[in-house]
Amino acid sequence: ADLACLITKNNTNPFFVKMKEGAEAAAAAAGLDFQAYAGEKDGDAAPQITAIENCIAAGAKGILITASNDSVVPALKEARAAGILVIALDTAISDPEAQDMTFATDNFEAGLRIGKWAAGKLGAEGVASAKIAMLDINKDNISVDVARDTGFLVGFGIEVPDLTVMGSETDARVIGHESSDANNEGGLRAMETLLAKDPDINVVYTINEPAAEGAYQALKAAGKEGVLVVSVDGGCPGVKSVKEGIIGATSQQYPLLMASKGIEAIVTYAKDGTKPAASEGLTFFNTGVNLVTDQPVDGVESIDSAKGTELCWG
Amino acid sequence: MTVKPILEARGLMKRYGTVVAMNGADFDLMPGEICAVIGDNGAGKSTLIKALSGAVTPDHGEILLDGQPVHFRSPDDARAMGIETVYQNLAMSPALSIADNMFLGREWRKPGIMGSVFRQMDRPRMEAFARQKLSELGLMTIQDISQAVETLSGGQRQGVAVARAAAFGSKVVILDEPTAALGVKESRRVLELIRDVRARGIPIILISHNMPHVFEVADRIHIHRLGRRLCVIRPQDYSMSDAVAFMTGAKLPEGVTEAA
Amino acid sequence: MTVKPILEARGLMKRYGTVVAMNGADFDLMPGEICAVIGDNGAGKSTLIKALSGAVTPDHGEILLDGQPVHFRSPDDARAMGIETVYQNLAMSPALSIADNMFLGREWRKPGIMGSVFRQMDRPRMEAFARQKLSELGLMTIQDISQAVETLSGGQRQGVAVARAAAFGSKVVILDEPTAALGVKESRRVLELIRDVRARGIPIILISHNMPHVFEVADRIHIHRLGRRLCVIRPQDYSMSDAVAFMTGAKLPEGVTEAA
Amino acid sequence: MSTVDEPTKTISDFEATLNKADTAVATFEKDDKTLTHVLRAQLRKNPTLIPALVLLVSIIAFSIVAPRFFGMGALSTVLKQTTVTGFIALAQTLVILTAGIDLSVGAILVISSLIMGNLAVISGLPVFLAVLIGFGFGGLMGFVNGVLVAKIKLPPFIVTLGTLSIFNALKLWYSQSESIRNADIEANASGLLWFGQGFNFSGASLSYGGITLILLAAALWYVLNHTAWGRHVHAIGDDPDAAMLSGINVDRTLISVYTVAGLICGFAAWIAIGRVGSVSPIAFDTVNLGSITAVVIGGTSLFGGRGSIIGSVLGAFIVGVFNTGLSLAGVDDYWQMFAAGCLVIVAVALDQWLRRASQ
Amino acid sequence: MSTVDEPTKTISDFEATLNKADTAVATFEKDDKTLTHVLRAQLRKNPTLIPALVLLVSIIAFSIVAPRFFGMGALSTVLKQTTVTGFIALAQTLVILTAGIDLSVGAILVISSLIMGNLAVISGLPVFLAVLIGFGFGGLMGFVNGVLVAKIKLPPFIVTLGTLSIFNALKLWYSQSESIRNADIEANASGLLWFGQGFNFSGASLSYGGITLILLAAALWYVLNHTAWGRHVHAIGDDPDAAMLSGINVDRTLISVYTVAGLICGFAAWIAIGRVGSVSPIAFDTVNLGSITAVVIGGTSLFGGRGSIIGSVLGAFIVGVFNTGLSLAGVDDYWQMFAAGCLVIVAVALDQWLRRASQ
Ligand SMILES: Nc1ncnc2c1ncn2[C@@H]1O[C@H](COP(=O)(O)OP(=O)(O)OP(=O)(O)O)[C@@H](O)[C@H]1O
Ligand SMILES: Nc1ncnc2c1ncn2[C@@H]1O[C@H](COP(=O)(O)OP(=O)(O)OP(=O)(O)O)[C@@H](O)[C@H]1O
Ligand SMILES: [Mg+2]
Ligand SMILES: [Mg+2]
Repeated sequence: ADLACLITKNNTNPFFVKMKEGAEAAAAAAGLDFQAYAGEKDGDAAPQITAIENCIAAGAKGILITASNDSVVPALKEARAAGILVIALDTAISDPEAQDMTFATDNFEAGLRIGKWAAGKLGAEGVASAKIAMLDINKDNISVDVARDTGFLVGFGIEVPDLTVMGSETDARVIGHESSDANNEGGLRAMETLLAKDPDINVVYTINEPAAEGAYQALKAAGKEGVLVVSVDGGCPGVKSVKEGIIGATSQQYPLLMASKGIEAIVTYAKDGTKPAASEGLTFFNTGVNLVTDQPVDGVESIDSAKGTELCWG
Repeated sequence: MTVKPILEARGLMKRYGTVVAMNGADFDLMPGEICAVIGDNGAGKSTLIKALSGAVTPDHGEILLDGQPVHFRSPDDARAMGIETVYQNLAMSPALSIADNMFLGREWRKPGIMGSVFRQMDRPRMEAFARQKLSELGLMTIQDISQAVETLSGGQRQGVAVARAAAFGSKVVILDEPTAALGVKESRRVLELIRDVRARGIPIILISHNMPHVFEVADRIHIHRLGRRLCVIRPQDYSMSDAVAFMTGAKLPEGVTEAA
Repeated sequence: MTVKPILEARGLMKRYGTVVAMNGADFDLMPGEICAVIGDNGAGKSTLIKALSGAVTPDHGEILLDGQPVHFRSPDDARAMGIETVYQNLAMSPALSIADNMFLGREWRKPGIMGSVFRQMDRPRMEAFARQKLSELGLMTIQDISQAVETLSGGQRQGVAVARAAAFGSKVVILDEPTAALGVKESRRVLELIRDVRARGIPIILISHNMPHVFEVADRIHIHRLGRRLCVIRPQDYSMSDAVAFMTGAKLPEGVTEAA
Repeated sequence: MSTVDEPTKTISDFEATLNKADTAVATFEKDDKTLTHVLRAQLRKNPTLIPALVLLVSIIAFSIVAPRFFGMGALSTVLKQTTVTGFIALAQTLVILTAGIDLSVGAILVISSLIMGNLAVISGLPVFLAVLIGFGFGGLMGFVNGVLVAKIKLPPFIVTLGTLSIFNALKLWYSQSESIRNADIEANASGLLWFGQGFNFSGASLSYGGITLILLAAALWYVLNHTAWGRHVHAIGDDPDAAMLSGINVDRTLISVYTVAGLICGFAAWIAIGRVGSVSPIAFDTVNLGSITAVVIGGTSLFGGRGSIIGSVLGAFIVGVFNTGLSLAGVDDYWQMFAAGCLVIVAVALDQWLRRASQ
Repeated sequence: MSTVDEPTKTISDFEATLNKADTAVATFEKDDKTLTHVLRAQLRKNPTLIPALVLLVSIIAFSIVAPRFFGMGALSTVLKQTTVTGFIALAQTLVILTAGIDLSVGAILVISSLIMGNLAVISGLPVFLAVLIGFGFGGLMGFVNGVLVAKIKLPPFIVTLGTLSIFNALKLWYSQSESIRNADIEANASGLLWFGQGFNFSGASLSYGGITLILLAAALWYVLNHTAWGRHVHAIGDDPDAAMLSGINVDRTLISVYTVAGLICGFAAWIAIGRVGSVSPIAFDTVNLGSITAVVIGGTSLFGGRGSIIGSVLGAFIVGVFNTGLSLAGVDDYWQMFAAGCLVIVAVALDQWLRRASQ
């Protein structure tokens, strides 16, 4: 049978694990052979290049990849030259020659929406006196990390001079950026440190829901109520947290959809060589973002947690 | 010989790579005797006693204790049967104190609940004992019994090792060159100690290159040459010159035709 | 004394924690002599020669070579000045071969471009030299010169160390208990070797606990006691009993009142 | 020895005077009573004072530099943050004392917490049973390490590098990268969270986890210094051959050390659940290096045989004080990393220097 | 010795017979010529055969299990993939031979590549100058490690744990976490990419980087085995005190070893740019552990003094074959991690066992 490859950034983030599950199931259903690869660390391209080379060596028909960064471009070009369909998932690759299509969510957009929601929730006065904690992945300026972080700030109405790095803003409302390693323990630690810096924090941006979970623990331990916690991902546990009021709002993404669409495209390509087309008006196929919240705000489109549960990681 | 040996070895073989360290070595230790083992450097003396004390597993051959075959897998096994050894390279833990080293592996515990439940060591009693044993050896230039062994001079360390073996050996005591690093006074004390141990009825294997010492204390002398027993002599029957001649191959003992 | 000492030490002090290993030790080595150092275990003999060979830096006191004050920061410094030492704990690299060990730090290079540009060692020449030096010591039970030192017996190792010092010492050779682990035959060879070295005009410091050996070869005997020089005697003037009595404190030499 | 053909049975002549030998012993200089000498003597006897001093100085320094740092609030935050690392550092100390190293402690911690969480929350087992099983697996993983180190005689670094990879694979496979949420734990197995609680007094809060850490450290200190097992652990780290020749059962002791380390990690898993409030397979990624750092800053030698368990706890605390202190002083992230690196080197250098100076 | 008061100046009586002493030497059994004996003798003389055998067997095994693996294509892919790890493993071998360990190799590599990239692409320096400066900084960082290890006498693990953190901080600060894109390098400084090229023959492609790796390994093998410096490196790893007492300048040798390791990392940076095609501050994060794994699988002892540089290259290759082979065999990610862990343990256990058996 034809072979499909999936290359994710790592195999620890539940987001990518879901993506892999979805792709595997879709491939099995379509009768494709399937190999999954994962990088070691977000931002480190070498293992992904290795994976691409292995896929070429294995004679794959198509490669689905969430690229760690643009270093994979030459290898992907080589793959395309070998007649392999290359589809970027989740994160677009800057060089259009390196991919046939991107199936992605816009992470900046995801950040933007929670930022707008938080601003709407606080009202004009609240926005002016807000104290914001930023819980990022780490200091490495990983593209997703930057897009979500700056998206949130822009959505909240804070001026960000440089959209390619984190922490370029000078606004005093931002108390600080801390590394959460995108997990609950890191989120807890980061939140505690930020609370020690300023106990009056009332808005918390988190890179993903496990970090939000950790931040909430710290807030609870400090006896702080009514702090707005916003996040991105929209995984099923995250949506549950929205429902319970632990997280105010989260931007929901659809890894399974990306994966199954990708596999579909490979099947079509293998059959007759047709390549997938972009969404209307965009250079990529948008798998979409939804804001999930049970406290809708005027002017910010959102779905409630019931609907979110239905869609979560679909 | 009507007396049965307490410890025997039969046909021990040990190869290290291409080097044959023991080549069919036999050995007998009679009850209550001091048996000296002499031989050239590299003759295989240390390898022999390492096999007897469990530190080395021979490739072939068997070891009998009280006539029963034994298989030591570690020095621990041999020690459990009452064989106490001072190795040539002194098995000491440098960072531990003198008392801790003497009692390593057989620590005394406090009486009562502290010892049985909380397994607390009885440091004062152990230190008093160690101090006493070292004084008997005349090694009281060591003032502080809780001093780490690494701070002792070469001779002081050897004294501690000998004191340990003498104090705890219950069946056989093996000493591999115990006086090599010792001073005149300290060597003398060790020889006296060896006699004391024999007086307690415990047989001793003594490896030494010091002929006067060997001839002074040994009941029988086992001459080792080229990885095997050449002969066993009694100091009354031969002179030191003879022993040295046999050991270095300058002369052959009667009734022996050199095989190697 | 009209001859000037080649190597002298004045008032050396060394403390380890609370232990005073050297307590104002003096020392003199005359040209072309064999000077023996004797003393109880822990008297501080090894510490003294370590100070002389750069392995230990004394807290106080000065060392003079040919009348000039010297400050050795490492054994390397001392070696560069022709002082070659055999330490009591034998400084050998177990995994390296015998030849590599003998030439450690002064390897011979191939002649021509291979040596000068590619810095290749001249293994065959080094091995031949090592083999010859060991044969001179009668240590040819060592068959394979490229054998790792860790596979040698205790005595064989000591032989290698002595051969190294004797072969390379150009100004002073220091031997700390060189025959402690050696057999009768090998010890004898070492004593002969020591005499050979003296015949080459190189003075020797010999530490030993073996009184007959000391009295046999030494020109002068330095008696060390409690961290300092008690006295220096000439073997012609005193008996072994006297030396032992001085060293152990049983008797005081004339003109000395014990200070410690 | 006088005639050649007659065996000698007498003491050599020159030894005749020995009975008159002096019995005086080497002089030991008494420490005098000046301050430096008293200090030296103290340091020599209790090397653990060194990390304690470093800790004190750094707390004072940060209180001056970052006023927010001052007061019980920040300190109790540091204590909370370092509890888990402190536990792992205890386990690591045991292993390092045997001249080993355990790179898999973090993975053991996480697997144990996943097991506890899954059994208690999802399978609905009683909390104490789930915790016991989690312990059990922690001990089992340590046991595996111990057997590989002791029986196959592989270097501990290799063994635990291998099992780190193996345990990480197992943890991802077992959890499928899914975490267990705090709300679910609270609803179904709140006993798992017990160690996160504690009491407050005057602004400072002390969690049960923190108290347990102190108690466990004290217990281990006792075991290492006052029982035979503790001596054997030191002896093995010092010189395994010598320990073997002295008749210590080296294999059994090593296996027991790694197993106990695993059990401590299992216990730390419970503490970690209480601390974080939830269970995630990707948390505590840095606890391996963190624990090693704490141990060495605490003055334990990586070459084995020498060290102190209390020092390790202090070491963990020092690292925590630095991290929080630098953050609160507003030091840029990069320079925090930079300072952390310098801390390790300077702390160990200082420790060595003070030890030498105290002699 | 016969009279007490007269000093003896004769050979002791019992030594009189010595001149007649036998001069025979101990027997050495000749290896017989059966296959196992010839094999043993070979293994004893060339322990590097062990990883070579492991490599061969695993290539054959994977070719059977995963038909896609067979053929030169996959193998030359593996060679390309392991080139950088191979280089770092060479540097690591030098350090490990001195009984040290260098955890900062990866950070040195990345900083050097950032410097080369920035100078050549952004500042517009000629490529050779940029590369030279990059080298220089690699050497400098190694030198810093060496000085800390040799002069302050800190354990290498601690030193490089600290400098790892310090270098990582510097790399993020210097690069501001920004990468240099492939397109920019191609446009402005294509010489940086030279090592990524190579030639193809019959389906296999061999990059210049791969060839350089083999050449460098051969050169280091020569230096370690046939020059005095190489012997000193071994002696220091074996027993540093003995080396010092033998008159080796231990400090200088140690510093030179770490500096050379840094230079090799600097060189590897150039190779790495060719391999990846771009420069990123967060790349090559796993190369530290990867290089250590390669070194130990190659049969070098972590305790220093014994090992082989060729073995390390083979070790890197073995790891590469396993990773690629398992993926091509369609083994799931988790189980790949699992297998990698087992590989380390089994390979080292096998190595030790074969060494023992070959005696
Ligand atoms: N671990 C080892 N590996 C290889 N060869 C060894 C090993 N141990 C001993 N040998 C060799 O075995 C032979 C016998 O050594 P052994 O130590 O038993 O001699 P010995 O009689 O005790 O000598 P000495 O009087 O010098 O102590 C020697 O030739 C030595 O080189
Ligand atoms: N590194 C050290 N640390 C602490 N104390 C030491 C150290 N080295 C030696 N000493 C102490 O210094 C004293 C003198 O030791 P030294 O080794 O010089 O004695 P020695 O005369 O050579 O004895 P021996 O004849 O037994 O070799 C001893 O009491 C010893 O305990
Ligand atoms: Mg021996
Ligand atoms: Mg000495």
